[in-house]
Amino acid sequence: MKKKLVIAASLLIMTAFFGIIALNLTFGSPKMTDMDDYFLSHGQEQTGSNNECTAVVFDYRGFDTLGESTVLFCGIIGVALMFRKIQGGE
Amino acid sequence: MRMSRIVRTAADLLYPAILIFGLYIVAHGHLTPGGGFQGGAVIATGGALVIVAYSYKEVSGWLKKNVLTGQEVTGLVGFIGVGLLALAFGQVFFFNYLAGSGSIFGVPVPYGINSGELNTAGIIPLMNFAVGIEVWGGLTVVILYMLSGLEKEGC
Amino acid sequence: MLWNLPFITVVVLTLIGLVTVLMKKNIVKILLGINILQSAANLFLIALGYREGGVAPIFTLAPSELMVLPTPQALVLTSIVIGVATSALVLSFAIVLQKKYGTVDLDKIRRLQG
Amino acid sequence: MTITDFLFTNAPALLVAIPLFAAFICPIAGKISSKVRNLWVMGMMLVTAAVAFILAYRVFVTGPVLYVFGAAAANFAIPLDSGGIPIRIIFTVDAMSAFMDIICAIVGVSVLLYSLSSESRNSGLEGYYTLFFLMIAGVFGMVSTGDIFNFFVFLEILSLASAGMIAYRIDGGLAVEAALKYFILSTLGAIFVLFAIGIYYGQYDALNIAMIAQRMQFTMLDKIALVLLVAALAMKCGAVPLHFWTPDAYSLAPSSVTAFLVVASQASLYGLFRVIFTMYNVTMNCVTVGWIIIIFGVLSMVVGVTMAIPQKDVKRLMAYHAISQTGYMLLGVGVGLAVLGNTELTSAFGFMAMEGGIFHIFNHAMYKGLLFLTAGAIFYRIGTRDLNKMGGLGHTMKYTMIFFMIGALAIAGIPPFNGFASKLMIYESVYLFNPLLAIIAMVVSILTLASFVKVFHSIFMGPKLPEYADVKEAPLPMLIGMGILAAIVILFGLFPQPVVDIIVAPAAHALIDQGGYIASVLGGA
Amino acid sequence: MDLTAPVLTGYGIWSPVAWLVAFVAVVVIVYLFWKTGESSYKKGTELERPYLSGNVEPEKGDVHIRASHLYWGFLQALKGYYDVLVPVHTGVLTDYMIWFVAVTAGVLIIVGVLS
Repeated sequence: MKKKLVIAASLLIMTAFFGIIALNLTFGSPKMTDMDDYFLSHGQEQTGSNNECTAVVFDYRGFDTLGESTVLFCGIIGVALMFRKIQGGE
Repeated sequence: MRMSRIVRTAADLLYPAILIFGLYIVAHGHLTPGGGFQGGAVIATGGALVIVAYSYKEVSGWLKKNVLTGQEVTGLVGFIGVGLLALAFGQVFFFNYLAGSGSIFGVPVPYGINSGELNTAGIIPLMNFAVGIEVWGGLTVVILYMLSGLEKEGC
Repeated sequence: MLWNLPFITVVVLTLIGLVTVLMKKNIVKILLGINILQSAANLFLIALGYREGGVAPIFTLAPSELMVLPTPQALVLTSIVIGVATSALVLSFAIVLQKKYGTVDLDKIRRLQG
Repeated sequence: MTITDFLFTNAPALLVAIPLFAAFICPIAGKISSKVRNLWVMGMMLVTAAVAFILAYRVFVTGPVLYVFGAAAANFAIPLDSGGIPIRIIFTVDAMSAFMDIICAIVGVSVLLYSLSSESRNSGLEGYYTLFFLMIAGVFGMVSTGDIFNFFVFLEILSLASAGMIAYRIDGGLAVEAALKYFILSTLGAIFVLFAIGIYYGQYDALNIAMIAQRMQFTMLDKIALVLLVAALAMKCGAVPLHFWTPDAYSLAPSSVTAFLVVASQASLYGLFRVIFTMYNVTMNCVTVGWIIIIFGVLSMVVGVTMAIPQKDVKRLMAYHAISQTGYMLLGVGVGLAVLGNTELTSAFGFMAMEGGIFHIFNHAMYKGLLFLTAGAIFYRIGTRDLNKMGGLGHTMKYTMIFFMIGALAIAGIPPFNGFASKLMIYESVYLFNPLLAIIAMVVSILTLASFVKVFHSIFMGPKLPEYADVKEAPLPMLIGMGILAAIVILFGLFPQPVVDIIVAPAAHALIDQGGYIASVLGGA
Repeated sequence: MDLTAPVLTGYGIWSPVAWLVAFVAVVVIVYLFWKTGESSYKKGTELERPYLSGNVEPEKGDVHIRASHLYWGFLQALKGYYDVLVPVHTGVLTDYMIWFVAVTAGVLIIVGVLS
């Protein structure tokens, strides 16, 4: 019962603060757009890609994408370890 | 447990179509919505369809885990290799050394709205292919591993 | 109020996800709650990048030059793939635990305590 | 371009690229033969450590090093036509990052050497080494990056790799339970981090830490983002009352992994300090946040050590001590943060407290790694972690006993080992801030000593037990791995002042100096 | 660079080398005192065996004090504290997540409202 009360209180607080986030931002008109405007205006000449998303994913933030493939690799190796055949040992 | 003949035939017929569609998404990643991840995931869905239609035992005869792991590693090594190649040219890691160079994928792109030219964008299509290969192998092998885990239990 | 509807949706999704994560006891259901939370975060990022009347940031035969911001879409792509890897790992943990403990109920998976 | 120039320029990229490449090749190398795989992992680890030391040398000699991925030149942070904003992912390696790099490199080498023989009996070894390299890459990426989203990506790499490693001994199922607890909690934390990133992006349209720091206005949204980041990273570094995953994960992971998990937790601690000091610094209410960190620290110290005393599992006991020692770091740096707005107090004792806390990170990684490795050596030989079943091992495992003694004396803060130097710095500077906190810290240190006396007695003392009559000394590679760490513990204990002067003080200064960090990226703006 | 320079701790100094010299000096003095004692200990006699009021000496394995018997008094003295603290570590993941979210909410209140 006490646990439920704690859950309710903390959820209430979290929701209230997330609500503050939601009300402080306006949908449809970002406050600042200088970095993205740079991508849109220079992406084509710098990377030669028509798709600016791909330009951001693979060129401007290509290192993130390497990390992201690595995360997938991590997950797969982890799954493989889970279902390996155990031979003796500990 | 294998599914009925209708499902298996449909899977057989659909698999090449899914493969082609996925490869199309990978190849046109720099022109249209999509890219390596999305295309690779589409192809892996085709693999999942085949695995669901046939039984795990049958499928594990054609799809070897080692081969798929090798494919995944090939994709990743290709990805990081394309990036590291820039270091060999005296450039910075992940520098787009092919864009606008005139060689493969190096045709200068017309600015503004255009109808798209496949042979552009430098290393981006190469990386798209590498990631596509990796995701294709990786997601398929995950399904196979999970099925092998369930198989031992007998469900 | 209505113009902020995507952000309000984010709040609602976060609440649903947190309730699922905190109240449910089944590992798979908790994973679903986490996926809902991840979707909330992804929706939040995507909604931040929307510009009134913008089109997708792809120049191939684009209908207009006014485009939405491309960065959030790249971030969300990364975040989705991370979510896939997370789900795969948690599901395989659940399978192994089902085999070893015979249950996926968190109240019974408590051999480590104190 | 000579090879030295090449290395000097590209060291930040190679620092992450080499472990990643090694990890990608590892599954294939494991298929060929185990000898090839062992050679491959050891060679790659040594190369990585060499690159880390080269980078650290460059940073400590010439100041912060930038690496801009995909730009025309490595230090070309801001394109000319962008109007003064960084657009690419930038690695910003300042003195604090280099400090963490050194820790990770040293512990990585000794742990890998150790695991060559400690894990040799197990299956799935190519997965083990792959995940180990991914953990190393994750730590290096986290501590080097200057981009908040990149930080999140490496955080996720680290938590997935750690979860896979914790679950490595699947046969009992206990390890999987521990991994599940760790992984779900850290995923929840990662989602909070993602929300915080979204808040920064939505307000400032920037992902670079220096850019966010420059545009920081500390609105209500920034406060929320701060809290989300602090909670998530404090959970990842194991501060009480968010520490619950720590004993489970530390005690069930293979010992070599546990020694590295300590470093992984400290990478999260680094993230916490980076967020507080570099992104916010004096724009926020330093006293409130500083006291929150201090309270986390004091709770960690007290609860960690008191929970350690009744434990019967040797690694679980050490895990609680790890929590308790994390408290010292949080206390030292928290005191430094609480007086950050006041220049007079900062120069009187705040800076000293931060130096103590940061020096303690280094010392903790060394002696706690050493202790976990000795626990692993004992487990390797007798096959149990239960203290009640142990006894009399001092007769047969003499070198392990000596290494354990060095580690135990260092963690308890007995002179002349390195733990004493950093703890003394924390005690005396914290005493000037608030005497009560210093007294709590000393009492905790005494309890730590008491607890390790118990462990030492029940493992090594007493007559030779009949069931362990034919136990042998640990194999040579394990002894070498422990020896490296023990040598550093003694060396840094005997000569603390050069260490403080050369690497600790610049690191503490790099944390406090927000303007310098921003200027190094944005160019004196 | 002076390797043996003392660390300034803000309140005092700490010089390990000076400490080590003093330590060795004390050890030497103690050794000298110990040396002057009478050495009447004879090997291979009754002196080697423990005197247990004439009882038979137990097996070596039985006299080893196991870990759970150490600090029994300490744990007993702090029983109230441990009765609260140990049950908090329930081992149920849900409780841990509740702690996490609740602490986040608490810190949100402290930072967001009170400061």
